[in-house]
Amino acid sequence: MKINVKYFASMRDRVGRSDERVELADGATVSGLWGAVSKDALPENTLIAVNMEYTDLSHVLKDGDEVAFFPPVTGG
Amino acid sequence: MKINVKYFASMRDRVGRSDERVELADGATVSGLWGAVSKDALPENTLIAVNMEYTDLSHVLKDGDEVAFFPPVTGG
Amino acid sequence: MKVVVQTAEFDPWKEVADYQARYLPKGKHGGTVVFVGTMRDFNEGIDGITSMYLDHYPGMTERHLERVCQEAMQKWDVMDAFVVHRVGAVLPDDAIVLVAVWSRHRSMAFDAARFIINDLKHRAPFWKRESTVDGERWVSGNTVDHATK
Amino acid sequence: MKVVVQTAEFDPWKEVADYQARYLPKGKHGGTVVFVGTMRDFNEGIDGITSMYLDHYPGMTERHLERVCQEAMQKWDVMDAFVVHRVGAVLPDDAIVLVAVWSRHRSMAFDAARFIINDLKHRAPFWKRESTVDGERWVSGNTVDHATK
Repeated sequence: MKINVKYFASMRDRVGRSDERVELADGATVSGLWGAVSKDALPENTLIAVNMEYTDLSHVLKDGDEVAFFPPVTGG
Repeated sequence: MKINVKYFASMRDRVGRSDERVELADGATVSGLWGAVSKDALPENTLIAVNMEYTDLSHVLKDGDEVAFFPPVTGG
Repeated sequence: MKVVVQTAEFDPWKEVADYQARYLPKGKHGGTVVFVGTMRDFNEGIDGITSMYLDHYPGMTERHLERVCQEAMQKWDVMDAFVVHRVGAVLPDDAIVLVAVWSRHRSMAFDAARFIINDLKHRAPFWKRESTVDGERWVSGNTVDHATK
Repeated sequence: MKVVVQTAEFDPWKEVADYQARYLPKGKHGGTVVFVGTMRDFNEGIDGITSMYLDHYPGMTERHLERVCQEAMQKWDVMDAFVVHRVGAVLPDDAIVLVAVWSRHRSMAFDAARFIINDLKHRAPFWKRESTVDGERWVSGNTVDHATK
């Protein structure tokens, strides 16, 4: 299945890209996705959204999902 | 001693005047002043100010004091 | 810090903008909280309120509000506070009261603005007389803010 | 209810005045609470912040804020809510965020406005990068409002 991945703010700087498309085996979780895109551990406090909804590493992905990794927010 | 008395809002309607000058014996309190200006008991919840500061019936008056009687406030 | 009690109608948003442009140093305040109280055409279950008269105690009202603003500025990290209150004849949809507070941090601005408006509602000598289709009446009391300390 | 995320500079007081004139029925709201967050030229002990860049997650940011406003309108007796947030390049003294809430009663307006800005600060996907005299840095975190539930 194909997953669209987005990185924001300091996470984009760390990963070195703002988005990418990743091919994963069916049943993969967000945790598995992170292992496929990075050799480093996911930084503590990283926030995760799937299809623009907050979720966590155990979330099971579906084909076409959009997954975003980003640091704590600092708006307002 | 001479005391300036003011009445506001429903208290003005009740007393029938907005202000008056009252001659009192030295050492009189706000309670004594009310007895001099009205035969009725002071309505419950009446607020009292002497020289524009909140106080109560036991306040001992001085010559030239300005005393105000008014109902609970409803500004804002 | 400024307290204004006036009979003239006012535009609260223009008042805040003008005050800020005139008195606030640029780039120092992080949070501004503004409360505006507007005259409704209903109150305490009564519809059809056509106008209102606001009485006050000239001298004591201003003095009381200035002291409350000073207290708020000392209690919280507040840079400036501005209060405007109408008196005299007021019509539905008119702004009655404006409270504006500038602070470095939002929580301070919220606490201070709420403190000022709650004190104003319960302690500042103003009285409302409503004119309804059935006649006139003095408003009996203000609602208590559940967050009042 | 309206949520706007924009790169253009805005005058928060004019925005509130225009929104109210356009969308609020006259004589029904008794209390309006507005919070405005303004860019400061200092932060976390660092002076001399010359500019800031605000990143966001297009789509998710708007959706998140709309849901928060809806939640506030359901939780409290709120008639309307309006949020504007800048993105892109921002300069000191620029308004960054505006939250406006209209209610029949002031305590509801205060609670709802504070709820919206606190959620926005801790959950809405925005990120600030500050430019100082020493270079650029991502801001690490927002301060917690002691009244946050």
